[in-house]
Amino acid sequence: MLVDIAFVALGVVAVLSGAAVFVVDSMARATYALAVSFVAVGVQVLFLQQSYVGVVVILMMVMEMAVMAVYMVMFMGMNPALMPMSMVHSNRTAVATAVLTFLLLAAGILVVDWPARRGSPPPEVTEALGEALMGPQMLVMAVISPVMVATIVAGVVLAAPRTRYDRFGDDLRQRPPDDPQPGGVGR
Amino acid sequence: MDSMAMRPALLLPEIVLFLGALAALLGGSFLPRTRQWVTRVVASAALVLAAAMAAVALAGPTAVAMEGSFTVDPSTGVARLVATLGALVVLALAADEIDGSPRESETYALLLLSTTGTLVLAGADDLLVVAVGFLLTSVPLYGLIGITGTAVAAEAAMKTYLLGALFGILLLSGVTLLYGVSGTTSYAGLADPLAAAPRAVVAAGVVGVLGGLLFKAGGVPAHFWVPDAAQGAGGAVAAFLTTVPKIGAVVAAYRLVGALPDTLAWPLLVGVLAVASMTVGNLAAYAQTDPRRLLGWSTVSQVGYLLVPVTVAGRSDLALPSLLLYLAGYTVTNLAAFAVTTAFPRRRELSAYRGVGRRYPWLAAALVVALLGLVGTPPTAVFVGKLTTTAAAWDAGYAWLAVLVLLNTLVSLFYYLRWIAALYARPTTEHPEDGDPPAPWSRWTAVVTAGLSALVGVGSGVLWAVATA
Amino acid sequence: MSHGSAQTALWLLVLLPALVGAVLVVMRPERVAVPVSLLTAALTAVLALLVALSGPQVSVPFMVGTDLALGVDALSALVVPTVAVVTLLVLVFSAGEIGRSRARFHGLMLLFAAGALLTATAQTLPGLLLAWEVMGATSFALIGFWWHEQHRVSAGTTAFLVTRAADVGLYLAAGAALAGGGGLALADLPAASEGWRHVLAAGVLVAALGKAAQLPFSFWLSRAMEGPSPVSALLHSAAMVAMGGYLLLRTEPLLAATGWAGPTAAWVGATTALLLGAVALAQQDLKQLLAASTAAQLGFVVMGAGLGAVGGGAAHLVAHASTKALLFLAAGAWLSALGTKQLTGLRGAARRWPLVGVASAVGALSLAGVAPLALWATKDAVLAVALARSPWLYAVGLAAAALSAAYSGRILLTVWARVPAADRARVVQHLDEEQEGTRHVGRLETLPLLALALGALTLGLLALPPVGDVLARSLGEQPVHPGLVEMGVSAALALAVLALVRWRPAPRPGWARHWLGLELAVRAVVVGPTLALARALASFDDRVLDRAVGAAAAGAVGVARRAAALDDRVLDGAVESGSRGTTRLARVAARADERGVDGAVEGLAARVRRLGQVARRPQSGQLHHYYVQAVAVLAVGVLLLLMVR
Amino acid sequence: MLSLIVFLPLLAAVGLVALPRLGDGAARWVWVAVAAVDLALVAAVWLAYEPPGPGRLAFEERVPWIPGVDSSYHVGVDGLSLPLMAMTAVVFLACAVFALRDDDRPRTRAALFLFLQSVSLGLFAAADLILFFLFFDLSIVGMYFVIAGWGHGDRGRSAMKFFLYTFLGSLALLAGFIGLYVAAEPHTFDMVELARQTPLDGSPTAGGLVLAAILLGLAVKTPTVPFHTWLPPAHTDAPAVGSAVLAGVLLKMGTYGFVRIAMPMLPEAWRAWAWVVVVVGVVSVVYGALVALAQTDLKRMIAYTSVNHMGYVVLAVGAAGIVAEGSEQARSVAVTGAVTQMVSHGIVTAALFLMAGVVWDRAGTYDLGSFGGLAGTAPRLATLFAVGTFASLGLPGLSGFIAEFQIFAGSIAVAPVTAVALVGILITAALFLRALQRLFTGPTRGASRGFGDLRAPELWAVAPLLALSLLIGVLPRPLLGVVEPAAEVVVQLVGR
Amino acid sequence: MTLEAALLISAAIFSVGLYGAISQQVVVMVMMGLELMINAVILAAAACWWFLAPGPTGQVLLMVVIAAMTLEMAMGFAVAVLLHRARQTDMTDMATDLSR
Repeated sequence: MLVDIAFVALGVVAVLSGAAVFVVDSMARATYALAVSFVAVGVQVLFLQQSYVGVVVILMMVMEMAVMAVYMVMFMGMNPALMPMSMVHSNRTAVATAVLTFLLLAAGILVVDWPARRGSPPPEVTEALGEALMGPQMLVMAVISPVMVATIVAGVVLAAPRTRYDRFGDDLRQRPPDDPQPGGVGR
Repeated sequence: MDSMAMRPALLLPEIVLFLGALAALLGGSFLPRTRQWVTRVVASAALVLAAAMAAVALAGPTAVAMEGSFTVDPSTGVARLVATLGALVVLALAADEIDGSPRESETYALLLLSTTGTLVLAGADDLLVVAVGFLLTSVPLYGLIGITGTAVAAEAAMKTYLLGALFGILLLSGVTLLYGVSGTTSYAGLADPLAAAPRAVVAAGVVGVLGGLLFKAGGVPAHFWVPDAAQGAGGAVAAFLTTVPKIGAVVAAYRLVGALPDTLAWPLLVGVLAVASMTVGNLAAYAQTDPRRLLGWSTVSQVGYLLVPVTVAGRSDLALPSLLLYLAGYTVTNLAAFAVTTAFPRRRELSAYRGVGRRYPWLAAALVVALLGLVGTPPTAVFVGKLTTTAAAWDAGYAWLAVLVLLNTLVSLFYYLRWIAALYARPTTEHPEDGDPPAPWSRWTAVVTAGLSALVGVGSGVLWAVATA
Repeated sequence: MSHGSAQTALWLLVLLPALVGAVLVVMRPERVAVPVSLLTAALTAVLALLVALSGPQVSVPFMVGTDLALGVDALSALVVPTVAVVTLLVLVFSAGEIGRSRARFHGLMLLFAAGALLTATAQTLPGLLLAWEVMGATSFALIGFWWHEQHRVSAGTTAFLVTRAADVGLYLAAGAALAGGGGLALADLPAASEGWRHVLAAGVLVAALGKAAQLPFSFWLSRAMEGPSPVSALLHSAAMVAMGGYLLLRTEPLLAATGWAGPTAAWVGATTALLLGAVALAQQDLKQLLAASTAAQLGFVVMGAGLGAVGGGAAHLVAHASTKALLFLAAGAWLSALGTKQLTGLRGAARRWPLVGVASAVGALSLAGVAPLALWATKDAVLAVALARSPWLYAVGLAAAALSAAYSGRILLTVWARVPAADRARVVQHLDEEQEGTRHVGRLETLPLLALALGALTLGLLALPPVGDVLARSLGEQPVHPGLVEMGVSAALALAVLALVRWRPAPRPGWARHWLGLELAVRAVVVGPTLALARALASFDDRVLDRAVGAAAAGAVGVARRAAALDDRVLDGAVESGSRGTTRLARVAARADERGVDGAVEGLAARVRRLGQVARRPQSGQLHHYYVQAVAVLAVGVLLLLMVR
Repeated sequence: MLSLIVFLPLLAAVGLVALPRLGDGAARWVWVAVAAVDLALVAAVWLAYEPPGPGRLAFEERVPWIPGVDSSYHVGVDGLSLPLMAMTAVVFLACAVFALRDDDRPRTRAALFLFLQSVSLGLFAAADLILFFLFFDLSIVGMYFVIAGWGHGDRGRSAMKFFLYTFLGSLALLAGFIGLYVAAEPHTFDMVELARQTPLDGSPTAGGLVLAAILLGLAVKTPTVPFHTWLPPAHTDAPAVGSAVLAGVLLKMGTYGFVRIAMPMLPEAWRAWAWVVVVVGVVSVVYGALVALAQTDLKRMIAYTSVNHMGYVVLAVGAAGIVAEGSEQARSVAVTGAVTQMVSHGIVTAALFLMAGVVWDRAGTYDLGSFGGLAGTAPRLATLFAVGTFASLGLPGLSGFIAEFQIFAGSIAVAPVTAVALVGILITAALFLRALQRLFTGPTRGASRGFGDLRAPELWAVAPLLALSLLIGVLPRPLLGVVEPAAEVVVQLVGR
Repeated sequence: MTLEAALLISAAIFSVGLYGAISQQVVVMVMMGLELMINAVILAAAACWWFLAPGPTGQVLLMVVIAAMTLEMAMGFAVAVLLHRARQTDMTDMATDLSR
């Protein structure tokens, strides 16, 4: 019972903090609200016996939100992150869409005759995950790795304005590199 | 045959491509800017090798790898061949456009990674593999689109990314729902539990997954990024993103609907989306003045045609071979059209093509073949594809779909003809770039691919035999 | 003469003039044209006599399962030499008369003669129709021979179109013959099944009446007088017009087999003879007079065919050919010499060139029906049968005969008149009004006249007992001898009318002066409305039909707008009331309709462009619009899957 | 043999394109030579031809193409296709000769026309629906470039209209083909097999719909009222040789489809809808003639007479579907007439359009009112034009008569009401005579002054065509002997 | 703790995220909306695993979802930076050169 109450309470927290993301008046606060929402869900996942995944979610989101906050301040030069602001369009449509979506989903969730549970959770959840990753689902994880490579490459390509040829010259022989601000190890 | 074995050797083409991407990436970082063509050679070699392996695998029997999550059958084989060869053609186009650009090797790496994703999608026999395949195809695309760093490229990348993210989430939601009610993600075990599961959940899940695949394919309602990306990205990249990822997505969609139970009217849904795609694409293409944007819209409509055999999957023997044939024909034809635009990178208005017919008859002829091919004029490959897909639709009792395909073909004629008409119109003096000679690699690529598109049509019997093997 | 050579002769009879004519027309060898043409015509005449004597049959496979069969039987044995000889004589005359474009003229004349000869010998319907229309086409070319003058060409056009309108009957007949099962050979036509036989007869009748310038088609003959005189002499007396009568004679069994076609033909013939006689009487222009007279005389032939008096009809045909060719040639001779064909201007012309005058007098007397000249006997042969059949018909025929005596008398009196000094100025005033007169009639022109006069003098024998009986028997009918009383009555009537005319000039009925107003009527009733209809349809074609496609597209635009309206609603999140939507749809449809009417078929492209604008509206460039649309479409997709099982 | 005939021009075209060194003059002569050789080959086939009998083709060749849908490269001839192939070869040779003096990009044009020749011959030889469609569509493409590239006036627009309109037709046709394919068991696109199976017999609705699609496609190409509106602008703005090919050869593709596809493969539906076809035919005949009568533009006028002439064909094939006891002979006569009309119209109209091209070349206008007395300045043109018009209006002794006589005799015998269409021959006569009169007679005036008569290439292009028409008109047996057995087979197939 | 409760919460989070994705102008804020949606998917996946099919595949699914979230966000930042650099804007509305 207590577990139920806690679970629902966490859910309410997750929803409300999620909503807060778009209500609070600065980006930094929005970031934190999002983090709260994630943490709440992460705890819920823990409730659902997925300790490993739950922890991963929590840790990852805290880190990510920290990055995001820094990013807000650093890259968005005008520094809107700390200033109250509202940048919203088509608010009515958005509200309508969201509400409709929710009603549709909720109706479905409540009306559907959910099937009974198939099987029972393995005794060692995390171990089972590991075995699945090394077994039937190996391909999935194997593909995730090129995706990560791709993300790194693509992210750098998009984000970095300067290439190695800007730094080291067309033949990569220019030393020291031509950087706008000197830095790095040993400088 | 032991279906529960790993057999990673069956995934050799994908592995080769991934390794090729890494090699290109690493090699590029040690090469002077003007000698990055070496990485192009490396990438080409990887593609050729992968194609060869795919061909070998195609000759072999159908097999499943990675404990049933990946199938190597004729569909995979044809998709692998077409995708790798298509990517090879894109590399040829890139030889003009980005030769010596600072991001050249990264571009090749991303191209190869995305191609790998397409192959994964094409062979995926498991919802989770579809999900990761989706990611692997999409993520490099965002990078490729924005790689030139221009304002329009940035905008196109932003839109593609945001749409991709949304549809990725929908895809994952769909997978979650389907997994929830069936307890598995493997196609092999999906049909029976789904037939017994609550229809609403299955419907929502299928729509989610299908939505994701439609994003990759560029069909309605996830088509918004296609014309933007085609216009905003570089020529070679535009050629790539309107062609290669589709191959995997459409084949994946075909596999997906094959695993669905008959309790759901999914053929109707796919059919309606197909019609929506072809109609919206054709109508919207009508008034375009930028050739690449026009081609972008045209691919939206082509996806509509490609979805026709998906609609009738399992209901007509013609469905699968016609799909593969259409894919092959479409790929080569669309690449030919894009090759012409990369041959004239500065002609970004249809009117700028005035007089090309007289000055560069071969290139103009290639474009004519490509455009008429896209219309579906015999004997080009797309015609055979369109014919057989239409026949398949009719054969399966979807005569209305066949009729709509033909009607849409008529509408499409308008805008393709506008371009052709411009080619042979008298040149005007207002376009100073008229003096630009066409880029050599693109030029020959255009001619070769256009010829190939006719050849594939004429030799479609052979391809058909392969596809039905 | 062997069988084979007779057959060759029959082929040559048609092919020789045709080939030579074609060569002359195409190659235009002006220098040798006349000798070649005369030689050909002479050879043709010889061949005609040969085949008339030997009566060969030939055929080659043609079409519709029938042959192109040629044959000479008694009837054609009579007609073929007539045509060939008259052709020769007319060409001889033309050698003197026609000075320019001789090759073309002689070539066309020979082509025409070939057509006429083929008509006369044709044994099957396709072959007949072939020859029939070739005659029509060459007549167009010959009437409009002097093409520098538009009115002559349009006269040719009129002649061709009117006769072709009647020819439609032969096409109809061909269909009927095919359906009737009797076959397309002329001899087999009566064997057609009951219903089709009537159609067949009607078709043949119409075609023949058209060619023979019977009512109501007569007016084309008036216009045809724009052509050169030798053309009139051949086409409008001996050959083409006569072929109309000939066709009816040839298909007499068919007419008889229907029960109604024969009497109809007889009455049409009689009426034409009467009314066109009156028309002839009213003419002031010699050629017009002769033309009307031709139609009237052919009326007797048609009457004969309708009554089953083939022998009499054929004899009248031949005799009339000779007589009328003579008169036309005389008129032509005077026209080229004096430059006029008005009777007033021709007063006393016969006295100036007595040889021509005498010959023409013989012709006119024959035409008047004076005994014992040709037309007297032949006409009576027809009238005798008429009397046996119906006194009314006989009465009409007799009245017509009286009219022919009256107009012949006018000709005679005019050309032989002594012109008083007081009137001389009025006569001279007419000279050279038509063309520059040569004041000369050469020997080439005179000789044919004399030959033809001989015919006009003697051909009556064909209808009189010894020869006439042979002819009748060879045609397979019982010889009918007009009673002496009747012959006497008709001869007396002719003389009386002549005397009357001498004593008191014949009246010139005003109502008949313009050929009964037939041409005007046709122009008003047929030509005008057709042209108006054609113009109306042409503008319909340009303005409406061409744009209908666009209108269809407009409908699609309406649908698309409706779809777009739905789209807007999704975007705005507002729900419009159903009634508003309906009125909006109606408005859209109305607008589309307007566009459909004023657009062009090319507007299809414009409309698709408009549709394209609709289709591109969702592509707003605003990402959040995309999101809403995508989610909405997918939600609809889910609902679709749920709704449809 | 047939493949050689079909692809020889295409090979030559590729050669012309691939060898830009070849001068313009050489290109022209290559065109003439290839067209002549092709004609000789067709003549050889004609000489060796024996009627193959029902359900068969002569000179058959068959290679699998797309075995999956049972479509093959299947060619063959019979009495319906052989005359049309011969006519096609003749018309293209005439065009080649005609263009000898024309120096507007001759190399490309020669290649384009050789391509068109291949396509046209291929269409008539095709015995597979997809192959047929392939050539059908390519003919549109080729003609589009001819009009857009070498036309005059508002050519771009006319060409576009032509393309769109006829492409619509071709798509309808394709829909019909697919319908036939799907209905056949086993599925096939083979014409011979489909004619044997008649897959849609017994399902009137489906049969009717498929027939409607096929008829729509063919009606647009033919064209019949009310689908003809692309024709006048296309002709008016096309070059002379283009018009000649368009009217002479391409229009026949539509009418040929009636006898080759619609009638044998859908006999039941054809019989059911024969009256509709007859009505369309009659309306086309009368309407086409009347609208032509009102034209003041020479080329538009000839174009509309094509509507009229094709109307006769439609009328005849429609009548052939009205099956009654004992009407086989009449229906076969009608079909024979229809095929003869296709050949005759091809030859004659090509000649007329070539001469219209001469008029444009000299005077730069087609307006009948601008001329007068041309017979004085251009006697050769006058003679040949007169012969052409007479041939066109169906004067006996020329090919048009043979065709029209049979069409009328057969149709009237089957359906007497078709006699209404006889008005057509009258109006055609009127309009052609009016045109002759306005162009050639009267005093020489306006654009007729200084008008140069036919030059040798023009003469040698036009005169043989008309001579051929004359030959058919006088000696129709060689042609009819080939057509008649095939027509009987068609009638028999429709009657089953 | 029932499936329905968990899914309802998930649906609520999803809807909030959707609202954000649609209504926000700034790219990063749109991304936050998307993250919330992924958050909802995580919860749904966990719930489905626990209540419906507690097999190992479900956990892998969760892993994939988390990985996807991370990767997508990384790309998102890169795209935002690019947009900012190329167009001096971080708002989706201000990048509408490509339309129609």
